[in-house]
Amino acid sequence: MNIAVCLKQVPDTSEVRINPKTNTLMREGIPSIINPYDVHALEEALTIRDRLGGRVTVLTMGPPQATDSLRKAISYGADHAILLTDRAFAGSDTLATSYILAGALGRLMDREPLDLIFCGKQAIDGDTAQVGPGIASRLGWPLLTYVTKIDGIDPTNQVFQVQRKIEVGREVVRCRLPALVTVVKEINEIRYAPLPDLIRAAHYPVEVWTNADLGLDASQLGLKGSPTWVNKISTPPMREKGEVLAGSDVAPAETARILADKLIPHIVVPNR
Amino acid sequence: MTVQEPTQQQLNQERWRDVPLEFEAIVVGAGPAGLAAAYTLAKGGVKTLLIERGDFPGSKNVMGGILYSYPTHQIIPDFWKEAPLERPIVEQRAWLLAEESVVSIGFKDPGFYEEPYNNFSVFRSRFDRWMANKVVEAGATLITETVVTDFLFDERADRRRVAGVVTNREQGEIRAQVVLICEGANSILTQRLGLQEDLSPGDLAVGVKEVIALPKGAIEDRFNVEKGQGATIELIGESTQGMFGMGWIYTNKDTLSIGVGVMINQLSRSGMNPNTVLEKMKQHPAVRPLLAGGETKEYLAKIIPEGGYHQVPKLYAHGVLICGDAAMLVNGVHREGSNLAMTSGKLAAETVIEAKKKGDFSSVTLKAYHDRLQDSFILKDLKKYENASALLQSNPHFFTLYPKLARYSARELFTVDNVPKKDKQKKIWHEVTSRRGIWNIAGDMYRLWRTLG
Amino acid sequence: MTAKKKKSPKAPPSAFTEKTVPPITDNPERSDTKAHEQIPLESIEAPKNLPAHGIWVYIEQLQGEVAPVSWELMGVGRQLADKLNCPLSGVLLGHDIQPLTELAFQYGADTLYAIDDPMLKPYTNECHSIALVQLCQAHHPEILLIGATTTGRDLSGSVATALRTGLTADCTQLDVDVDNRKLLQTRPAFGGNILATILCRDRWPQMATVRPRVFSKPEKQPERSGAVVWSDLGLDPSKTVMEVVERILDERTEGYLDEADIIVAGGRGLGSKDNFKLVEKLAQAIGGMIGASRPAVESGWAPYSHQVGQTGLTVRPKLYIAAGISGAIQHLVGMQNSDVIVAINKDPDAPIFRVATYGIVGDAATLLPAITQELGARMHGAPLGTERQL
Amino acid sequence: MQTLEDKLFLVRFQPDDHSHIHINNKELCQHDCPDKPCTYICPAKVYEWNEEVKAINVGYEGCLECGTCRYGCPRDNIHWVNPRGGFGVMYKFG
Repeated sequence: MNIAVCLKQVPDTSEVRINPKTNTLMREGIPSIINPYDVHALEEALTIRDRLGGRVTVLTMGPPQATDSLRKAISYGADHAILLTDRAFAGSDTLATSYILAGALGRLMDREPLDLIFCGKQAIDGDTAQVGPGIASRLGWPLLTYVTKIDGIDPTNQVFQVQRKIEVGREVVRCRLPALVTVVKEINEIRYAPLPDLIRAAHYPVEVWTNADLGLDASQLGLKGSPTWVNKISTPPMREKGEVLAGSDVAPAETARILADKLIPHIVVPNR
Repeated sequence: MTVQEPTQQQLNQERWRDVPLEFEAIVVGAGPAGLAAAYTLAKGGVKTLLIERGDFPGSKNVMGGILYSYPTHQIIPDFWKEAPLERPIVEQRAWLLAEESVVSIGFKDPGFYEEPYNNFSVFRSRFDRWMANKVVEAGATLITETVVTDFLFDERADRRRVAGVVTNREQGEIRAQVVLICEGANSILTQRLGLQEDLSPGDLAVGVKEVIALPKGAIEDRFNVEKGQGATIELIGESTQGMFGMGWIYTNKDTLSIGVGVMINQLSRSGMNPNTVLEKMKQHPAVRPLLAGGETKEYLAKIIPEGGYHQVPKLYAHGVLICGDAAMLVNGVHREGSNLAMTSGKLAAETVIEAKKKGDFSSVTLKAYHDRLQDSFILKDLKKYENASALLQSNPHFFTLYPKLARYSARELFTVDNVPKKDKQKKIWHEVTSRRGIWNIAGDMYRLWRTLG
Repeated sequence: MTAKKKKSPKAPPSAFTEKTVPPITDNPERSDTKAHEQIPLESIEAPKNLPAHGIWVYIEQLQGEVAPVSWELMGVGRQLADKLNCPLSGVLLGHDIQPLTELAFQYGADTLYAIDDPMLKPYTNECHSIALVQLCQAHHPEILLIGATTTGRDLSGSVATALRTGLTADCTQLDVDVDNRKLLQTRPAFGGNILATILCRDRWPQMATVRPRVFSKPEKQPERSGAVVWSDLGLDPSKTVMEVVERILDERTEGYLDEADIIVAGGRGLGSKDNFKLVEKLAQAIGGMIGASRPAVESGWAPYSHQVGQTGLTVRPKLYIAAGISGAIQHLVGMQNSDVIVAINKDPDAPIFRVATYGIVGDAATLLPAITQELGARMHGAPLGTERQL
Repeated sequence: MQTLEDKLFLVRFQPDDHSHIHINNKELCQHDCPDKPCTYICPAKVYEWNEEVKAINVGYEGCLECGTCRYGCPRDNIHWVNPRGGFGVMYKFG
């Protein structure tokens, strides 16, 4: 089983806080990390490789600093890492990004066949969940999103079975290989990598591909190839100062009534 | 599954085929000592592995915030041309705080704003990350997120030699000819080797610090420096609520580093939280205006080895050397630590380079590290102040009474009230000697001079 | 390496089972075809220069039940259509969907585009994306709105890429610029700390997904009706590569805490494991899930999988009720982005009140039963504007 | 005055799912340590006396990893090790 994993290096948005005193966005020193969902995608790929053999190749599109994330992926145990970097790629939206990644995966497949491509379900900075489906669509591969478990893989007959999360529960889907899978965090627990993989990562020569290597249509890259653009940025309304409700545990029923008046507009039946 | 599964071990073996699991030197900890050591080793052609427990080098590192230029320049020449620095310091002040007042002395020299500079305010997290890149460029191998938990030993008939380290990861043993312990003030490994006896709370201070953001212009106005220049203030007396310790305020580019360190044993007795001590210092009338309108960005804590010369552990054994805070190399009187750490790392590395030439990493060869430290300013300075800590700790009036007397004296002298200056001097002298006997004061001064002079 | 640290509680072991995967049942010839040769999306030309017209809303249905978000979108779609002076249409894909068609008109559609085909019976990305792409190519909608459910997000990414158009996910506000007929798509970004308004240029349809309950559901108008435009799927069943084997419906309480809309969480201030049950009762009464602070989990009152905070999950529900939780920083970072926070605590200085929308100073153990009764009675006594779908 | 809570809110932590701090002997805290200095000397107030269970609660997630408790515990009753590599406090400034 040869598996590719698409990673994104993202700012750790969980570290973005609103300073409670000044109500300002705290952005200092926010580190770049591998998109957390992508780490689970990598873990799943590594698990399959460890069971069935083959190679795991990680790819990312980004500035040269994104090498850090690829090296980190190597330290988890990935076999090979490729950085897609080119000024022409900068400013790509999800449509252009999926074009570039699909192009790179196509080039990788010239070198070695791929059975599976793994992505995280979405990136925590954009939360779009579009690049995985976009790559599948571009490659013409079947797409399985929100996968919570891989039930089994039959490499001989090129079939595998997964469980995927849907709004009302989960569904079991059987699908032909090759396929593209996006995963949720519940799918696995991330390994604590053995030391030799960390040492290997320290000096690992990440392969770098530019558009000269990929030969993609320039009009479909970067800002030019991106139909969506951000027209305006605003800050969401600040949380209003809390309101202390009258009443207390001396008169629980009365307090409950006051609270219910406030809450009923917010309580809705789960949307399927 | 219908396919033949290669075992995971086979796959790993394949992947790890070219991974080196043996080094000539292992440096534990990417702080100032470890980075200086690893850099010097790598430059000296020693195959070096640097192991850091944080996410990146610097992520666990804390200091007051001053980096001395000369010792850093000794390791990485002209570092100021590319390192992430805050402000070159042109003025250093000392403040003696009493309840509401301050007696201030200072030294300002614009010459410090020129190469090679004297010192800089820095953030360890950023500086160390930069320096770690230099270490890697120099050829060392850096791994992060890995804790060294123990040592490997070679047991021979006559001796026990450190032969590598054990980490908390699978397959986590790595061998080396020599291990440099640069683990910092929490000297767990040093104690594990039995080189450091258990320290007492009287040997260590706890320092807490805040980084407070202010506009650049406000910093320059409030500290009376030119654009881009920096100033430091060390605060004693009321700043530590009468405890043995010191406060500090350093100017960064667009933040201030403000902190206070007090001895752990005194803090224990006081019943106070270190943050409370810091908050009280921040509220002092002399300090408060400097911080007004600022926004706190980070809160940090670290212990500072204050044991001085007497608490310096055995610095070497077969296959192992101790550097920096782990070796108690802090000059409490002059608030120096990182420069001692870096220089000790460098000297340790130089010792290892020589040992490699000799092919002997036994304590006989490694003792040269101790001798180098002895010949350097590091142990000379620590020796000079060997009794300072004990003196100051056993004489709390240095932190309580004398600041008050200084305030009283200064207030008398500076108050214009038509009292003849001669009378004022008499009055001051009378007040001072009534609060602490003349012979006691003389004794204090003599001991202080003997200890610090 | 943050990802590994924020790991999900009680995740199943990584390894998949050893069982051999049975072949995809109804399709014996499949074994010598390559999957990526099967799906014709790539061959589809984007309708770049054709005049696009009309607003479409994708009507998501599962086993004959329509996702409420579809009707919510019909409501906002109506407003946008009126502004742009264009028709509002629904798109309905599935099998035996005839009974649903009139609902689309009753909720505001002028036209309904529909494909009824056995291959569309269970949702699969494969067939539904082809179906939707075909309809878009045939009728050129100007704007296509899809609910940001798991299905909607699965579908929209494939369709937008196939049509080579822009897609904005998880919008929380929608408007149109009447002059240049642009859809103004506003969505949270950067962990919800900023709002970005996104436009799509020179490509159609302008596609957006919208989170459920951002817009309210319009009133049903039983008298409304309209024309259904039926199309054929025209796919060869033997060429599909995906098959839904089984669908397992969850009880709501066993869902994903980090995606729950309502969380009732308890802390050590409840005093005992028995009192923690009051939290469970309230959660049950209002259709929420149970959360817990670390001390409550450590005391064994709730399993670790329900722990909210730095060492547990980060949650962002519409409503978070914190009962007997003081609000240590470890807990606050895990729930501070909830839309509405109710804090019940004896200590008026508890930090939880700093992030609370509504604070009640009092004993949670005393107050919870009253709140459960009051909210339970009101919710089940009167409809809340949304039918229960399960 | 800025509270300690406010300040700790600014610090970046990546807590492990198990504590790196352990109290060796709870009895000692209860019976032989009237002052319980750990509850105030810790710069992050990680230690808190819980009167109900008569034991120290350790909020290890907020540990700044200074080590004050290691040396400040008068009964030498705190077993403190470095958190697992990659976990614990991560300073932005340092």
